[in-house]
Amino acid sequence: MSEPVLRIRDLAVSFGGRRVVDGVSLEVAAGECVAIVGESGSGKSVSARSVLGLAGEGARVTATELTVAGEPVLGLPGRRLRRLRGGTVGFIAQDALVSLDPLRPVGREIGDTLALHTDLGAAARRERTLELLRRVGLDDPELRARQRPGQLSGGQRQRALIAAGIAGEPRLVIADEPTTALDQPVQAGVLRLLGELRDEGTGVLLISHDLSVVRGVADRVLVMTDGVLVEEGTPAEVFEHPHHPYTKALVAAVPAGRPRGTRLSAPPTDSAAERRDDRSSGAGTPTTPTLDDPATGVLMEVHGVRRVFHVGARDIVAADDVSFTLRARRTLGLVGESGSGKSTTARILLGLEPPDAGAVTLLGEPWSPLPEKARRTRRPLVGAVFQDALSSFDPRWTVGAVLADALTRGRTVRPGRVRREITELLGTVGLDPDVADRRPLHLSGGQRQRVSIARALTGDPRVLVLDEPVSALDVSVQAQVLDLLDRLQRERDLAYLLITHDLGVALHMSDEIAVLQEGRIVERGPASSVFADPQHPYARRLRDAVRP
Amino acid sequence: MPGTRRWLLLRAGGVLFVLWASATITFFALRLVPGDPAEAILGGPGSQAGPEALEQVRREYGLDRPLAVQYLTYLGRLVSGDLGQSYSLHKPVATAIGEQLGATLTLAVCALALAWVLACALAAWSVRGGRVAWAIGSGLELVAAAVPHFWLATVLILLFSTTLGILPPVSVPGPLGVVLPALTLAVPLAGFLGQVMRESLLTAMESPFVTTARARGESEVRIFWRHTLRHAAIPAVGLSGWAFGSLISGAVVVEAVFARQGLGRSLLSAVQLRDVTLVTGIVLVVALAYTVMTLVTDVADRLVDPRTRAVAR
Amino acid sequence: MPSRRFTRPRAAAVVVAAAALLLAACTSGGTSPGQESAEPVAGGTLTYASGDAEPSCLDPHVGGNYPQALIATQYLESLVSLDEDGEVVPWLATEWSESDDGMAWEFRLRDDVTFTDGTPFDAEAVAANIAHVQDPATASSTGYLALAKIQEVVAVEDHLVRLELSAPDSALLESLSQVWVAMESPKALERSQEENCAAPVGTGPFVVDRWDRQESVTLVRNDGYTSPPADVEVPEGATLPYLDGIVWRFIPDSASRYAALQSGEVQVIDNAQPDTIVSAGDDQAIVELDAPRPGASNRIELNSGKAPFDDERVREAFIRSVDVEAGIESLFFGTAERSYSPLSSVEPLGLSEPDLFTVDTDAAARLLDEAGWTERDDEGYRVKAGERLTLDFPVSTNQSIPAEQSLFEQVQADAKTAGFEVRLHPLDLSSWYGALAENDYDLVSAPYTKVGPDVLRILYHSDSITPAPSGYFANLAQVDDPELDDLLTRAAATSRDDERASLYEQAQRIILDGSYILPLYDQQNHFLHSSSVHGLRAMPTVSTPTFAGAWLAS
Amino acid sequence: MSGVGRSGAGRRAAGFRPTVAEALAGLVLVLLLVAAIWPGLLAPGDPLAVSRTEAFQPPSLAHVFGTDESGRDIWTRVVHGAAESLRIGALATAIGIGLATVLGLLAGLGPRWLDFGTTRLVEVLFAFPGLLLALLFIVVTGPGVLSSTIAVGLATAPGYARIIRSQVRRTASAEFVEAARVLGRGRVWIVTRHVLPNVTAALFVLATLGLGQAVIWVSSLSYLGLGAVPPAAEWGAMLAAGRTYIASFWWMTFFPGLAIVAAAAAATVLGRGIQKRNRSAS
Repeated sequence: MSEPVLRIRDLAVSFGGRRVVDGVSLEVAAGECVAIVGESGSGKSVSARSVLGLAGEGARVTATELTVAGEPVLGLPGRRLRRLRGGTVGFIAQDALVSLDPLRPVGREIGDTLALHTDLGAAARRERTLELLRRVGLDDPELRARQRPGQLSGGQRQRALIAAGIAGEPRLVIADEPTTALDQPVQAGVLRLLGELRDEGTGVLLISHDLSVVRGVADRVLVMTDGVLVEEGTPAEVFEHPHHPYTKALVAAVPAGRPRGTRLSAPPTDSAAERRDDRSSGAGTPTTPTLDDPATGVLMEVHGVRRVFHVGARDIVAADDVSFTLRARRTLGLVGESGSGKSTTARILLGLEPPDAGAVTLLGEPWSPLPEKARRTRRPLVGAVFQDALSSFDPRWTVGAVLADALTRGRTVRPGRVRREITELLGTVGLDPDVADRRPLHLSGGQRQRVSIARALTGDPRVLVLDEPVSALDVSVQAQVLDLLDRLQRERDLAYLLITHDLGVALHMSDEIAVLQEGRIVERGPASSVFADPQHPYARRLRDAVRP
Repeated sequence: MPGTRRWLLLRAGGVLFVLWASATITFFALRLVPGDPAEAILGGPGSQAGPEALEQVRREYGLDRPLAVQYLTYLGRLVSGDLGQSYSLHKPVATAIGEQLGATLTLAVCALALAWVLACALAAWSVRGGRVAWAIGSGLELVAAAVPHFWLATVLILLFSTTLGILPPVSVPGPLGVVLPALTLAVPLAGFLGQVMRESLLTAMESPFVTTARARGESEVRIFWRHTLRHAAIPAVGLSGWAFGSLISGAVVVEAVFARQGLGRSLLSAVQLRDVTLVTGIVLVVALAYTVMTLVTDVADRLVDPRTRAVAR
Repeated sequence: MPSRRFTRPRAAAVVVAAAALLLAACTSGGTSPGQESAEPVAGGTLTYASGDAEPSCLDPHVGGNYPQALIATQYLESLVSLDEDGEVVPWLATEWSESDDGMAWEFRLRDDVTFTDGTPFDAEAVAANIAHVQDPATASSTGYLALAKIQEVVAVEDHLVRLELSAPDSALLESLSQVWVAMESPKALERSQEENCAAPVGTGPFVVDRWDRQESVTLVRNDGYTSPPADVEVPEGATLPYLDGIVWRFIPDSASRYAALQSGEVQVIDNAQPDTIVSAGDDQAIVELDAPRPGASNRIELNSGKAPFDDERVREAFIRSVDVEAGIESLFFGTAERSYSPLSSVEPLGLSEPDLFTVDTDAAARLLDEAGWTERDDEGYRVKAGERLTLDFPVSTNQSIPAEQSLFEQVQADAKTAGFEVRLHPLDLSSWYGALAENDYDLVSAPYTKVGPDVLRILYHSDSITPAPSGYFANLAQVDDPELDDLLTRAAATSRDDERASLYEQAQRIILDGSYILPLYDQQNHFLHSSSVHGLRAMPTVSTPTFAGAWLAS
Repeated sequence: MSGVGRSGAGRRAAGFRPTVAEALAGLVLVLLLVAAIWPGLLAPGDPLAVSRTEAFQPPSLAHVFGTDESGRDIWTRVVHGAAESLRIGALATAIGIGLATVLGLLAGLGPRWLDFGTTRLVEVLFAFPGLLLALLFIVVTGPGVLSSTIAVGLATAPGYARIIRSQVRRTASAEFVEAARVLGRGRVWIVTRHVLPNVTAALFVLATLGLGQAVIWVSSLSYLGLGAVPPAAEWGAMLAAGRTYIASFWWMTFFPGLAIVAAAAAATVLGRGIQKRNRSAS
């Protein structure tokens, strides 16, 4: 096999003495796709970026060998390095919305690459730009070239970003979490595109935290944690027969395709990130599955709810004749792309948004629409867990203050008692009592989400509305949180409305799943069967996306 | 789009309201002040007006009628586009302002432009030069923003005229005369803009698209001019409307120091002479200019930041 | 009607005065030697920078203040003028005579003068001008007072005019010499006030060409100029003025003004600050022209109209306790001479009484005790019946230069040690007038420029206490003394010089002895000009510089 | 602020350790406070003591900052002026921000019509050149420290009002407010417990930034002869007074000017520091 486009030997990166990458060695051959899998803080991105000399401010990068297409990168003078960047090595970052200059048309961004690495004239550049856009599968390139990231859909702009990445006809493409911000169906498309690149002989170094993403495209998978590579092999090997415990945990943590009630999280000592987080134990073993009891009481009913927003001149239908029922110990998974009206539905359930038509009843009595005052007394019955936990806490309040506030809800309670209840509460969500004195800002993502769950539990709710409760979390942390939610549901007979764009999560957590598109429920049924034979084309697309 | 039309109507209504309110406020404010306009009309220092003269003047300018009547007649005239007769200049306010407006606008616009140039240049330089340059840059901005106009003006005169002798200390016809006054106004303003830009510059320079640009092989300089500067400019552009207003305030001082024509000076003397009609007239013009300026800023904002699509308010 | 017998016309004192240049030499303190020998050069445009407020009207008939006088001197001329010794000399009038009863004056006019708009200068013109000044619509104030006693103007012949008075006026000639009553083209006067304000038409050496507000007034040479005052001798073959024109700028900021002179942007500046005058002294390229204004001296008036200064002892105590001498010394760097007189040092009839103003804090303390201001409060101020000895001192920031304001601060400090609380109120002009009208002052300094000692009548005759409708009144010390009134009235009426002199002397003695005023110095009137400017001279009338004989060395 | 490095260092420095500049700024402010509260400690002399024989003396051991036209020691005056100037600055800012807060809250929390009305009012005030507002106010009330202070307060209020309004709007729509609503919290409670406190944080920053500006404003008024009443040792007044002599005696303006710049700069640095921390804390 020919000279690999990338060869790394004993790469080490440290920031001010703190070592984040240690002794990483890998090769990427032309026409090969190598994937590094790991969670945030594992050092995978830093390793990849140091290939471009972009490890970051104040990074010390050493390696016995670090060559791109035979050319050593380390100590390369600025100009040469810049020719390498974008020329020999293309870079594709995550979330084009921010990775492309939001103020400039995507065409310009591609044109810049061309201007830097080709000697094409302006006219020729324009031509090439359109070609590239066509190449990455964008319809109507002339229009797209003139549009800005904000005006493109997630998939479109990610494709545009790729176009900009490959414009310099690089021999190696580094894709850092290229699909993370995208809805699953779109992800598939983008991954297919990367696959094509590889087939054309470009070397691809794919960075991702999501095993399911890697699976389809990668020829070889490297698992990374705490700055070291712990496992290497073909996807099949790594996923079917993981050797290293961390890999095991990681694989175990993937919710997709795991039956309802299966414990996902691994024992704490193995979990690299979020070590403090986990209090539960007994990994891997399937816990008792929920007994399917039809007699469980109906808690919340949604009847033909409709909500329309008037933005400027045009109307946006966020919810249209949405109806469903929430039962105790049952989870309804509400899935759909971003903008499909999931969150609006949640807000209506929470009584934050009045429906234009239809109604919501709680325990048989009207809940929404109602004047806020009439609702207030029964507010404790409905709890909410928000997607972005951090911004759902007043930045000036400590965790203790947040919980105390939620516990008392204006009633005057003896401080000692509040304190005790807080400790108790933190215990239930698996946090140390001392967390109470810290500010959310200084907690890890997982801890924050646990705190917001704790807040949701104050006042013994019957219904919890979970709006993307885990989408911001790493897979292993996500596993722990999901387990926690599962446990709580069974302990407290809670009814869940689980809103997520991640079908894997939905399938794992839900008894029933409703597929939402443009505000309408287009498909619904038992989690087990809903995707067996989807009727609606959109549902079908979703199904294809999650099929391993 | 109906939304837009409604917005435009509101906007226009707002402008009219602003004009009416500022005219009214000024009119009554100046009538509350001690000191008889008639006395002022009769020529200021060292002159004593005879009773007949004063009576005459009062009659001539309708100062003998009740205030309400004066106000209404004034408004009436205003609606018909007549700004009235200036007490102190013995000529129509419109003419008086017409003579001065150009100079002030020139000054303000030059200063605004200069301020932007200074701010951007400093930012560009300190972005390239690393931590030290950054420190120096922000230090300069701090000091610049904390210098009073009248003092700066004199220092600049001493430096450029008395010592170096390369620029005229007082305004002279032609572009050369604008330099020092504009500079005086620009420096503190540049300080402000710079500080605002620096804040958002930091954020911009940390945002992913900069990484993408680097990964594309762009040089830091190109990145600054093509990407980050524009982001950094957005909040500062939003300030330009306010900046224009502050420039008018500054003009009051600067025009006096550099003996430059302009509304600022007219304003000062008019206020001191209790020349109600003139002051009101100037206020109206400035208010108009300001509202127009904010409109321009909005447009500029849309140009710099296409994301602001939604119909405002 | 009884036919009046006219006395033999007094031989017009045609003084052959020194050439303009020589005059300049003796007036301008700093004129560098060797200049006299230089030959006048015709041509060139000179730039003058005034620190005074820009006049709102270039016609000094309207309103009538010093800034107007400054510029109007360049394009307007009066019937008579004064020479260096204060003697009245012919100008547009060649000779004149007063009737025995002093109730009428006859002026013989020059018949070879035309206004720059072509209108001939004649008796009708004089009549028109006086009428214009007296017309309330003109809103003249200074000129109006100057001509107050003129009742009727009769054009006896084309070039002989008779002024009939309501009462004898010994100050008439001096009044007429002032530029505030200078002659303008009757045709021009018929225009609207706006037009006439923008470009008055006279007979002077220059003509108003254009006026860019707050920028400059452009004056161009009057090619047909024929009428310099009699005391100016035009050198052989030369025709005045030498200059092609003057750009008259307004630069209120003293620092900028001086910088402009240094950088050669302008050639002449007025209102020069003391420190710049001094530094100009070391600068060969810059020359000073010091022309103290006539009329009253700069003085602090003590408001005798209300407590505490209604008590003469308190007034004297105040005067005795403040050391303005040292203040003037340090603040004015010796550019200002301390004055002890109510009148300017250029007034021949001025009376000076230095011993009345020697500092004597003990005496001051004694006087205050006598006046009952015995206690002192914790801040050290004197108190009487729980009342603190407080003096309000409104200061016009437009009229008092910084050095003067600093002087007042020092006065404040001195007075404090004596137990007076002086409260300085820096005010803009209108507020300042307001404060005076409200009688809200115990101390005030107000300049007053008028040719001749008759200014005393305006400033200290009890008539001047009763405020004009505007609230303004000239007698700010509120001196109300029948004897003084009588003296001043008689002085104004007499036509005998010696009697007039003695009357005014007695009057001034009363004012000084009564501790009504604290004289500071002459009204400062310092000009700085580039040494390339020659032949610059101040009019002996109201000390405004005239450029009729000025020229620029190439 | 000068400690802020390029990429991210600023954010990272947003731990609560002060940067070099902030430390310096703190020192300056401490000095100023000392000067304001116990001027005697730094300058035992009498700021008003006239000594004509010592007028216009350049900086020397006897007079570190030199003397002014009346032979008063400029160092002493600068020190004793601190109280006056800071009081002016603080008061003016307080007035400005106080006014602005009322307007801002009305606009930010009130119904649409109130918002519209208030915003218009603010716009009117904004359309006035700040200095004109000040001038008008002063000619009405007559010059003097107090009136020029209030004047400056008035003149600066509209600017603050805008910022506060947007701040209020932002906070009112924040997710943690929604969370509170889910807990069944009423409007009043949310405003008092969430909105106000969060806005106040921003206000504090505004205040520090405004303080320096206020001093400068007042000094400009003094230049126009409408500021502090003599012989008060107020920086602006000193600066304005000394300016006449700038060609001959530089120190008369330099040191008061220095004081103003130092105060303004220090305040700004601290303000930005706090701002930085607030942002990183929210």
